[in-house]
Amino acid sequence: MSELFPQQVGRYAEQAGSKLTTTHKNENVIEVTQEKLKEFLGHLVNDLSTRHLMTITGLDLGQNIQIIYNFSHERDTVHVKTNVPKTKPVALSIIDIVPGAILYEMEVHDMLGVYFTGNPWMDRKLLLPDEWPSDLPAPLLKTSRADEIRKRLDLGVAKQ
Amino acid sequence: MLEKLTNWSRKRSPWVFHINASSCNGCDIEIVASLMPRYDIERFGVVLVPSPKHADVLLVTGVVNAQTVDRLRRVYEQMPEPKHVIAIGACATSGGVFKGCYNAGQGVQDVVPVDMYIPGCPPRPEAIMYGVMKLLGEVK
Amino acid sequence: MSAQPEKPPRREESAGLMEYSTESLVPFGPIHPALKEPEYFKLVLEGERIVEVIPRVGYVHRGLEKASESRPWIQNMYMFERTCGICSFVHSVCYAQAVEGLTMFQVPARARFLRTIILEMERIHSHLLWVGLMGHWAGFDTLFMWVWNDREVVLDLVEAISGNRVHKSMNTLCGVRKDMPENMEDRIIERMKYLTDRARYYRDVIDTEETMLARTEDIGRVTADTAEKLCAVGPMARYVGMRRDVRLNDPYAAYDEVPFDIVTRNEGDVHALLRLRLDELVVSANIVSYAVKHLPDGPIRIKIPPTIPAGEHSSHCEAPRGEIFYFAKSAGGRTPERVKSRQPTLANIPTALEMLKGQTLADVPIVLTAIDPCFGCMDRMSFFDIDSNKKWTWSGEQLRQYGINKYFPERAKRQLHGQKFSSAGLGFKEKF
Amino acid sequence: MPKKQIGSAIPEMFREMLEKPSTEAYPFKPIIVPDRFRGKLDIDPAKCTGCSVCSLVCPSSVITMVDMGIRKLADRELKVRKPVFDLASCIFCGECVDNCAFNALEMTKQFELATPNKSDLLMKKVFT
Repeated sequence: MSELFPQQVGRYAEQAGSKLTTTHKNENVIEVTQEKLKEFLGHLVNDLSTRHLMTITGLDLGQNIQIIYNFSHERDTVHVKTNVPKTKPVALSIIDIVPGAILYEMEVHDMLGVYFTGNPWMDRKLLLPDEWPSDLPAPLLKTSRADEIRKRLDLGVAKQ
Repeated sequence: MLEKLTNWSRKRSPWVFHINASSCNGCDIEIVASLMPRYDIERFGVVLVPSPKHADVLLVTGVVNAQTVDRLRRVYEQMPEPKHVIAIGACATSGGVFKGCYNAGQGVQDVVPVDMYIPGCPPRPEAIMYGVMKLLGEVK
Repeated sequence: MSAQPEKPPRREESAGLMEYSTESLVPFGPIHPALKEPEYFKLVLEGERIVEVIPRVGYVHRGLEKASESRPWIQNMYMFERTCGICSFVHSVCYAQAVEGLTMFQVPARARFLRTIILEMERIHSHLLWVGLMGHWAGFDTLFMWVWNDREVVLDLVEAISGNRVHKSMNTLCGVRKDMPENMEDRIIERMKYLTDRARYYRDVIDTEETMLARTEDIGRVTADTAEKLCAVGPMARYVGMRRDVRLNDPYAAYDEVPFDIVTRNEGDVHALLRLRLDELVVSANIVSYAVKHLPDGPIRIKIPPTIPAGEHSSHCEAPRGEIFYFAKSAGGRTPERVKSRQPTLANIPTALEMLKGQTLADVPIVLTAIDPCFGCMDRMSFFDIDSNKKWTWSGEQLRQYGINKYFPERAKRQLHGQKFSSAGLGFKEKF
Repeated sequence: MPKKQIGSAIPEMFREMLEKPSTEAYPFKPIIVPDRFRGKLDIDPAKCTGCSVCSLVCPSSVITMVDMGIRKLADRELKVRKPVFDLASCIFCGECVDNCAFNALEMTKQFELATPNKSDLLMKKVFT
């Protein structure tokens, strides 16, 4: 069963115009475009019963923001990567496929400023403080700097 | 005479209120452990109360972040006089390992005046007891 | 908290009040005196039943992931270890595994066994802590005191091996820093046997004692399908019958060399969670005893260079609360390009919200404790009554008393006669 | 399923009453900490060469190196630097002790570090 699994994932990956690469032991990485993402995830979740989404990771790649959906299935982990441009950071929400993704999408929204269309809680903050200045870049972008954020936030130091 | 009696009772039974200002839980469970049978800080009349309005001593753990800084100030303001603050752990003393994180302050003394620092990551329950006893010894 | 009355209600709250005429809104948190971290839940009540819960986490957000990008690999491990004070070692193990995957080095067998021993001791201490808290919130403080006293047994062992009770700081990249002390073997096995006996005894107590049964049975129900859809992890997945445990599904450290089986239950209520965690404690004690007896010889660490080859690798481990996940990306330098960590409580919040729906207000603390959160702000709530527009506050202690009164009216009467009722005096001194 | 009852823990309660108390006598009697306990950091100034490895490995930047003047060795001039420890932010991990090649650093068993002044936690032992 578990030997068959990467092959099955690979088949669906080819349908989505991508290719499966196994980087480390049991780590399967697929990179799909934003349009094909939901179709591929639908196959992965419903047909291959990979229903456990571990988390959603966001990465700043310079030009693009990469979103990695980390799934786990018995011994295998499946990492589905997709890119959104930094100039227009909008992605499709997957909570209709995986309802448990709702908080992870909020986290990526907080940390990298990606807007997930279809997520009802996008206007709320999950991790960042309420008084977060809206003109600051999202904290995990490479352009944002920790010491500049510290100056803007009220951490008690400024009052002294 | 009355003043003497108040001071005596204050020293004999300090009521403490614990506030977690974004700590990692390490110091917090050690505070609770010091109330447990093994250490039993209640021998000295120290009672953990659920409201700052009843408390004489405020135990603060954790780096102060932007979400908790205002809460810490308001809790401190609600405490009746005389009030004392104990900063527990490396984070509350100076920021500890989180010094330099974008949402972490550099110790509680920037927000509220601190009377006693208990360094440690986390301090042993005995170290917490020692700190509380030392504070009581200094209170006149 | 009670300083809030000066502040006018937020706009979204007041809009909500206009909308729901029969519903009341209960802000839950964020400051609590007794334990754990500040978090905030907004509960929408209809009568006494909860219909909607809106979470707000982030009171403990410090910005570790950003800070990790400017610190060396090994120093990051000490920082990530301090993410949580209860399950600290598993964070460092998971981070170390994510980084070790990028290097070509293998962790020595002895180090893997030592990691397993400390990981399981940490699970025992965390589960005992949780059982004690459940006893406290259910109004059974005797159990609280006993369990926390037994917890010192395992903390003593951890301190003797690693040098600190909470943050062990024992791990390092590709190995561990401290070897097992000499002549510890018999002591560990004897202590584990004691803990096994105690866990069995506590299990009998919670199965027969009506105080616990009344508060835990049939509370916090969730179906297996919902839990799976919401990606529940750890005990929250196992108490509805899912066999989801990283130790078994994807063995790390020395779990593939140790015989054990995970525990699952099918009832899907808070009582099942109690049984499950006490049974897991016995399993963990057996793993520790086995690993101590079969500890292989050899080195405990390999020195690795400070630079890590470029690449991406992820790792997941089973913390006491569930699966934790670390992702590390290196550009080949001395500092990481990106480290991502996901804690089990975040994964379990959607399931906890489902558990809360349909419960009464009196059960909120016990259900929220049941998920074994890394936060537990059950101690300060302010109530907003729509009809009279009056605001009042309840401390967690009063809320706890409210729960006890609801379920055990005779006892509440006894207490009122026996001792003067005051919210402050009830603290930890209350005994039945 | 066993029968429900109230007070099933009472026999155990009486048994515990007869055992010796579990409370330790701490402030009245000193406690014995394990051999490996990591307490207050201590330095032997005689052994320290000022190589500054400890300040590089410290995760919470406890250690700063200060210039202590110039020492003449044969015909070369060497800068002498010594570490100053700000124990307020020490996380007691012991990484500096492990990395010290000259065994100048040591984790003592002292844990009673509470102090009303933060400046007491600055360890300037190298100056004396």
